[in-house]
Amino acid sequence: KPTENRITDIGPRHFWEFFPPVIQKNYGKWLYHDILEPGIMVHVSETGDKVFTVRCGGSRFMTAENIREICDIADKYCDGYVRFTTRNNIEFMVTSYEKVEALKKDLLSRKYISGSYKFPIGGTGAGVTNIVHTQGYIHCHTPATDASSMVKAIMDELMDYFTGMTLPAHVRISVACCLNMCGAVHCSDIALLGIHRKPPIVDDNIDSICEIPLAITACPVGAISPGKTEDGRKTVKIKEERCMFCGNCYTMCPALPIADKLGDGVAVLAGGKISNRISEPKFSKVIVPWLPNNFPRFPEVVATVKKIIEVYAAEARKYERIGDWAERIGWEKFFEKCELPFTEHLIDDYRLAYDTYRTSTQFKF
Amino acid sequence: KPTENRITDIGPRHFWEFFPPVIQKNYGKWLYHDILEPGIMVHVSETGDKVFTVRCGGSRFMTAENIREICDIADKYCDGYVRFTTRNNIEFMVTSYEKVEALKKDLLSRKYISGSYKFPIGGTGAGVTNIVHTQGYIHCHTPATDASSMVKAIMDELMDYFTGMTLPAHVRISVACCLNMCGAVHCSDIALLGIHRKPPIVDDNIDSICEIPLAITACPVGAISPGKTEDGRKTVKIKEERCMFCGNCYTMCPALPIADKLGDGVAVLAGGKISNRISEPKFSKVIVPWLPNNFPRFPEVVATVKKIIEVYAAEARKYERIGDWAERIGWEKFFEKCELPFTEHLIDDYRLAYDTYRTSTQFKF
Amino acid sequence: KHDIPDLEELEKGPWPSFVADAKREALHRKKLPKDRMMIDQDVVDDLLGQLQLSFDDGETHWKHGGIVGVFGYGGGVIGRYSDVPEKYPSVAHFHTLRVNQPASKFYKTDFLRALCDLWEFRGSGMFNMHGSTGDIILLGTTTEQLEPLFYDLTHELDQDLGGSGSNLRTPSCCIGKARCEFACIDTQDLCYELTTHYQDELHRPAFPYKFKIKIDGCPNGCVASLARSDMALIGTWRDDIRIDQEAVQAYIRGEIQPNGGAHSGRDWGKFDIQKEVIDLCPTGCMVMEDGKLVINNQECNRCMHCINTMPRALRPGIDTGVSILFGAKAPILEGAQLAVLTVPFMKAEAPYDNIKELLEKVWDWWIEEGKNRERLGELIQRKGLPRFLEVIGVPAAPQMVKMPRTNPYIFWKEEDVPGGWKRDIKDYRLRHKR
Amino acid sequence: KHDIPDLEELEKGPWPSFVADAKREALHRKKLPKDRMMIDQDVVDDLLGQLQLSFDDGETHWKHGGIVGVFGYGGGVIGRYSDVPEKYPSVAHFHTLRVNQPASKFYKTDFLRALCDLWEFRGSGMFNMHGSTGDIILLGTTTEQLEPLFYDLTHELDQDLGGSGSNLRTPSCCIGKARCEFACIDTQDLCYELTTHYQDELHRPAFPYKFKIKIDGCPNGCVASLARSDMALIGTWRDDIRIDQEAVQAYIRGEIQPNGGAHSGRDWGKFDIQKEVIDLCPTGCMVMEDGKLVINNQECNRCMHCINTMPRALRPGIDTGVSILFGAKAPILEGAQLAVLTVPFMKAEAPYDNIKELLEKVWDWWIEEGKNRERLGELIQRKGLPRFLEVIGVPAAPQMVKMPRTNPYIFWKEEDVPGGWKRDIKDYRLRHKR
Ligand code: SRM
Ligand code: SRM
Ligand code: SRM
Ligand code: SRM
Ligand code: SF4
Ligand code: SF4
Ligand code: SF4
Ligand code: SF4
Ligand code: SF4
Ligand code: SF4
Ligand code: SF4
Ligand code: SF4
Repeated sequence: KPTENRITDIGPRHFWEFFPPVIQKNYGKWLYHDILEPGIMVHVSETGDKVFTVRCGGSRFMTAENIREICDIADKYCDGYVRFTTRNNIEFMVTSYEKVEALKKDLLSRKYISGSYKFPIGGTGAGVTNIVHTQGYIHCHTPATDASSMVKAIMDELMDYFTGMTLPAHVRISVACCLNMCGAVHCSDIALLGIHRKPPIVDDNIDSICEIPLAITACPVGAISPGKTEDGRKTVKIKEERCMFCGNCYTMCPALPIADKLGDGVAVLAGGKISNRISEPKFSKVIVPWLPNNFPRFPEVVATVKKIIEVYAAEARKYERIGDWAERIGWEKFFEKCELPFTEHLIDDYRLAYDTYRTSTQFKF
Repeated sequence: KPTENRITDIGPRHFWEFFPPVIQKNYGKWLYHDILEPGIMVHVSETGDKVFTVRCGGSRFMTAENIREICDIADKYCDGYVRFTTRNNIEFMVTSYEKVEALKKDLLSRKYISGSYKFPIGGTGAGVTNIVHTQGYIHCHTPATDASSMVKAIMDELMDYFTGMTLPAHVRISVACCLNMCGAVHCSDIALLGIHRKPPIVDDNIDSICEIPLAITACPVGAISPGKTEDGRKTVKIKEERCMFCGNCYTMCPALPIADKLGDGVAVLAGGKISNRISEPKFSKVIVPWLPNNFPRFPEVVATVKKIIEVYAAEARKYERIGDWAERIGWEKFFEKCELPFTEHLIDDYRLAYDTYRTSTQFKF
Repeated sequence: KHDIPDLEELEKGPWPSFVADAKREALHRKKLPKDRMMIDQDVVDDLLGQLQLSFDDGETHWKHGGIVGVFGYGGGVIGRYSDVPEKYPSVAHFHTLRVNQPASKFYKTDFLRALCDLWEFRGSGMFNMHGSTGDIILLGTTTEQLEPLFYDLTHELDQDLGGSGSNLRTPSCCIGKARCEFACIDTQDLCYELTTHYQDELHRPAFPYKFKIKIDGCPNGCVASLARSDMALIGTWRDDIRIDQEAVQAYIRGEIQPNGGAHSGRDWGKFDIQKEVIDLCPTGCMVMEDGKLVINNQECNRCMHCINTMPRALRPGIDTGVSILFGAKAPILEGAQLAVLTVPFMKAEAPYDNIKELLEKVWDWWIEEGKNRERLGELIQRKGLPRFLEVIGVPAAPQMVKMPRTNPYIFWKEEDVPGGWKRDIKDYRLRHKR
Repeated sequence: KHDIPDLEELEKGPWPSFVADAKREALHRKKLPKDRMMIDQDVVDDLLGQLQLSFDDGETHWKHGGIVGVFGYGGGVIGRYSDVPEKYPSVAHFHTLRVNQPASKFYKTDFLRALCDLWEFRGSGMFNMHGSTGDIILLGTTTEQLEPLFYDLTHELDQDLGGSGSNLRTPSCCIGKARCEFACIDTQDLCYELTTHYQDELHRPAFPYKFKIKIDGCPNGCVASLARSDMALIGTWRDDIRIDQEAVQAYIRGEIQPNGGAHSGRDWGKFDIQKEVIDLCPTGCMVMEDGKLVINNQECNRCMHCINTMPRALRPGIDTGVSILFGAKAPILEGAQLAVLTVPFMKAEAPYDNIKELLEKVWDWWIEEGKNRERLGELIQRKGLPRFLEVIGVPAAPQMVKMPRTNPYIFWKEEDVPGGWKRDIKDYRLRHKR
């Protein structure tokens, strides 16, 4: 009887019990850090203690077997402690440099039979770290693209940037599979976003599947209105030319499916950031309105991401994030240099659009 | 019979016939200019010709007698030509420096018996030039303050800035007597704006005075709705807590007077600009939500304007407009340095408000 | 005539006093023979009196206008009546006329004198020189004088009225080539041409609301077109800034005052080209190389700063034209707007057919789609810039925005999407069970 | 089990392959005794199969969730059903559980192993480590397993679920003082305290929509609170940056790598403090004076750049606390929002009563005024920041805005205005004739 003897509202485990001794001892006492090589950091405490961190990339989709392997490594080198970062990397911490070498060797030796690394080391400093992403076709009902596969395809191509620190600044990439944007896609250096381009279909049986008034109010642009079917049952009508394909109606009502093989695809955004360093946090901007869902390797998406990073690497100044670089040179130059076409889709026409329009003669030819 | 022999649609006189010969001859050939002293410029043409301009302030409200006096001067020194600038200054042009001296002496010698100059010389370069303003109580039906008197009061105090070029950059002041903003108040270094603070009164006879549906749709925030008077006639109701005192209903319907002695007053805006020089054109910001209509000399308004200019003069960099300076130091420092209180009224809550909110931790204490 | 203590206070102080001026005119009118005045002699006194009363009450004493005008014109006259006519009878009717100023406001005195005489004869003798839109404003006359005034203006002064109401308003322009070395275009000519070409639009309201055109010769914006006109035409160039290296050196050596002496009222120290020009260039596209000033014109956004600072050394390019921006306006209703860059560059040569063609497309759309009292800028906001570009046939360019959109709410069209929008729920359900 | 050519393609390439991992798990499950698995053995195969089908169809094959969960909780479980259950029967039901991660995601392996065992026993054995909000995501089980899972989690692992639905979501935080020298506050402690203090809000939906809390130790924002949380708590300081002038010199001499070596993958030349730090400081508040680095802390906006670049020489101040920002969110419905600075500074010391008090005021208002599915940020936008400040009792400060309002549409209140709002049209008409 699982509902007997219930324990509820106990919250998560207390963080302190999961801290390795060196972290407990030096909590709040860290003085500085150094990145010894890509993926390997040392933090030095005022007590004189040091902690060495080896950061590994991972696909955050992960099986029990994988986690057990991580545990094996942690048991072997780290007294049974391990951590995950806010971008789904895995961090192994040791207290002496000697252990780092052994750990590193071990990690890099672990590969799948198909050849991919299990624990590539990197993701620190001025490079590309792990991609924050969402569920996609693996678990969600609203995606316009898949996430895990796209992430794999991109990271395979960007491996050198993950294992190197050769860029002008951090480049943070995120993937979200629909406009709900379960990753922080809206403030990423580069973001890939699944988007729909066809208005929802109305299921004949909508009246039995969901609350019609809820479906109607779900639409932020009022494109949905009540209607009647030929046989006189309640249904809804979609003003298709008003629809902006946000999918919120489908979120509220399963009788309005919106996904479509030919319609769905990927928008590319760029130039967002979160840190307050030098410039203020800012939104990513849509720079490619749509690329096809070319499963499983999304060559068009990968090429676009790569191109941006390469141009950025060549042109930006040290410490300059992608968005800061684009603003300095001007977005018109960004499109020129990245060889991206500019179309009307990229000009805002939503609620705060006016503030994005150029109201000066200051532009570059 | 004035409607006989009608001549219509002839437009204005052709500009060419009003150009002095030196202007005609050198049209499009000017090479450079120099401001010889405040209010006095020379423009040099590629033909070698020079034109000397003496710029005089004036109240743009002007009588026939005044214009005749201007004509006398123009006849005497300028072969009968004169011009007005886009900011209502008067420009006398001569072709030799000798004439400048005589003209200058003459102009400065002309005063009203009450002592004010008729033709103060100045308004060039990095100073304060004439105030662009509107009708106010002299001719308009919607003002929340008067314009001509306020301009006189301010310019009396800023005379040294008009006749000098001691500021870091241009300071352009504008006055508009209501939210219609018939001056370019919204993009001025300093702007004074008449504002109402009481919702309109509804005239009992509104149904006979204006079209009620028009009055209702006039309100941008939907504060007006249809109603009935006690004796059953059509009227309107005002949701007072929704009103933002824009006065548009009164513009559309005389039965909704909004002016009020205690409610009306002056908002001060600052930091706008129009030129594309260095920074983009930008809006002025409301920095004092309300000051009293203290006729005829508006001491509170004048003191605020002066304070801003003095702090600006002391602190800004060469070429830096007021808005650029405020942005460089941060608006929090602007308020601190200008000793202005910051109140909730200054935080935007209209349609594009969100873009003005700080979405970072970058601020100064 | 009236007791005007507050106004008399305004006679003091150095700045020209409109009260002192008005009093002089009042006096002058007293001396004028009655047959030289078709409206009340003491109109100036009464205006001052009513102004004092407005100060006392803290409220204006003008009533709503009512429709007055001249035959066949829908604008040019603003009706005005006093709400205290018993106290100030001579301003009981006090309509203004808007007289279309000559482009850039040069005058011959004979014209001005004739205008003064006419206006003293048929009106108050009081003016605004000039109104905010640019017109010569004749301040105050009676309804009966409107037609005769118009007759005299057109027949004797060869001069028309300007705009008011829901129509094209009097276009205006900066001084431009007449006396400014920065002018990239013929502002006066363009202004005159548009004004005369569109007389019908100017005089006969056919628009949803007012429409203003202003023309600046360069990005300095001396007629404020960017802030104050539904259509702003701003001179610019697309080739290279012309450099006279010798003059650059003269500036550096301190032989020429920077910025034409605009800052000479204060000691800013010796001119420092690095600090004052190169470092302030918003695009950072200038450097000194081997003692020569080098501009990377590809990166220049033509802000004018370097040219303003060293006018004898630097000049705009010679392949000139206009940037066209639409939709500036004051706050009513949706909030003030600056004009939106819509055509980054267009040549501007007489007879300006390309500009007229564009303008007419804009008007067509606005007339069709604009709501009553909706300014063009508000329509653009409501429909979105992409839609505006589409109807006027201008291709989208990154120059038109400060940044691309941040939201992913793209309004795709059916033709953008392979397979179209028509889908069958039955097909879908074949793949996906309910 | 299924033919998955596209997925097999994803086994190639250097980056860790989730397909390879999944296949390993599939194999492992085949070897597991049946009594060690309460759900289908080939759940992994079926998941991969359905994924391949989704690629083929270009459409997901998951249906809308439906309401599943554990007794007494309104969140923590996301229901999910396949729309092709006949093909992939073992993922016909495939619900996820959100397990509340420990603050900053340190683990002991015994905990992780126990979790793996439990999840392999009662679920698919597949995880997301971690979900975007921060939870450990257990990917896929059947409805029947939910209660037993919850029982085992709480009883054996001493571990609760996280949030989903219209409630408080699992708070999360950066690594902070555990291993970061920049941490101005105790991020883990604050995170844990808020999570446990608000268990009721976390498990029992009573809000208009979801509510997220994230805690960054400093303005670098490693947990992205500013972009992703309805309430962002960000560590900061209000005294002076601590400077070790000796270390500054060591950086200048090139003895210490700038930015902790973050740029060492490329030759950027010798470190130049002027170019790399002083000139990039957004407020320009640093200078070198007599070989000493001087910071005008009054002008510093604590952007972290100089500290990031020279961590051994510069440290945040010691009078620390939080800046609190509200209202970040993804685009649905009104567009994405960054969080709005609402409380520039507040101390953050256990038990954080000041923070809780503020948070509760915010919730009260949002619960009262928020529409269904209206995020706090949207409510703030709809009602305006001034109104928000008023209800939570925080005085307006210029720090809260990028700039003051540009429109003059001030919503005055009756008490602001002398004489009040009630006026009599008769009085008015005494002064002003109609
Ligand atoms: C481990 C982690 C925190 C955690 O709780 O897990 C972390 C750890 C550190 N961050 Fe971070 N950051 C982490 C996510 C972030 C994020 C969040 C994100 O990307 O989603 C940001 C905001 C990114 C953005 O602005 O878009 C972030 C922006 C920074 C910055 C500002 C960088 C900038 O140029 O704007 C610094 C400062 C620096 O790098 O010098 C920083 C600095 C650091 C330092 C140096 C702090 C320290 O002294 O230990 C740590 C190592 C940096 C490194 O990886 O090079 N961390 N850091 C996160 C690692 C993610 C990963 O696996 O790659
Ligand atoms: C005469 C006039 C044009 C006209 O058609 O009447 C004019 C004339 C000149 N302007 Fe202007 N500007 C005139 C109104 C404006 C305006 C409009 C306004 O203020 O409403 C602006 C935009 C102001 C703004 O940005 O808010 C304007 C922004 C400039 C600038 C940019 C200044 C800046 O720092 O942003 C320059 C460049 C400069 O001064 O070096 C300029 C430069 C000039 C030059 C130097 C052009 C030239 O080579 O002759 C002229 C003399 C400048 C002087 O007065 O110091 N003019 N100028 C206007 C005189 C108004 C007056 O009576 O004071
Ligand atoms: C006379 C003048 C002010 C002045 O003292 O110079 C003026 C006077 C009036 N304006 Fe204006 N506007 C005048 C230039 C402007 C300008 C400036 C400009 O044109 O550069 C603006 C701002 C730019 C713009 O158009 O947006 C301006 C924006 C308004 C507005 C608000 C329009 C808006 O879209 O926000 C109104 C309200 C309306 O149209 O109902 C308005 C309405 C009025 C009315 C007709 C009052 C009304 O509510 O109907 C005023 C008549 C006053 C009177 O009794 O004489 N006036 N008005 C200016 C015209 C003189 C001229 O022809 O030269
Ligand atoms: C699992 C997770 C994605 C992931 O792969 O990690 C997720 C998955 C879903 N999110 Fe999310 N969201 C997840 C983090 C986020 C985040 C990121 C964050 O929390 O930092 C965001 C953006 C931040 C925010 O809250 O604004 C996010 C913004 C949304 C939205 C849009 C909300 C908005 O106001 O714009 C929706 C739509 C909705 O609520 O109906 C949504 C809805 C959903 C639903 C429930 C789908 C739906 O339409 O109802 C997804 C269920 C997927 C599934 O089948 O498992 N999810 N969602 C993340 C939660 C894991 C965890 O607990 O750790
Ligand atoms: S982004 Fe959309 S499709 Fe992806 S997990 Fe979130 S809600 Fe689902
Ligand atoms: S997809 Fe969005 S815009 Fe289109 S009908 Fe649905 S809710 Fe409305
Ligand atoms: S600003 Fe207002 S009060 Fe002043 S003239 Fe224009 S409409 Fe009249
Ligand atoms: S003043 Fe403006 S907001 Fe107030 S009722 Fe009139 S139109 Fe509406
Ligand atoms: S706008 Fe340019 S061209 Fe026209 S007067 Fe001003 S500086 Fe000269
Ligand atoms: S015009 Fe402006 S942007 Fe161009 S070079 Fe000169 S200062 Fe730089
Ligand atoms: S947010 Fe600041 S305190 Fe937290 S991990 Fe990042 S750098 Fe350290
Ligand atoms: S923290 Fe940023 S603003 Fe402050 S001194 Fe350092 S670089 Fe300048």
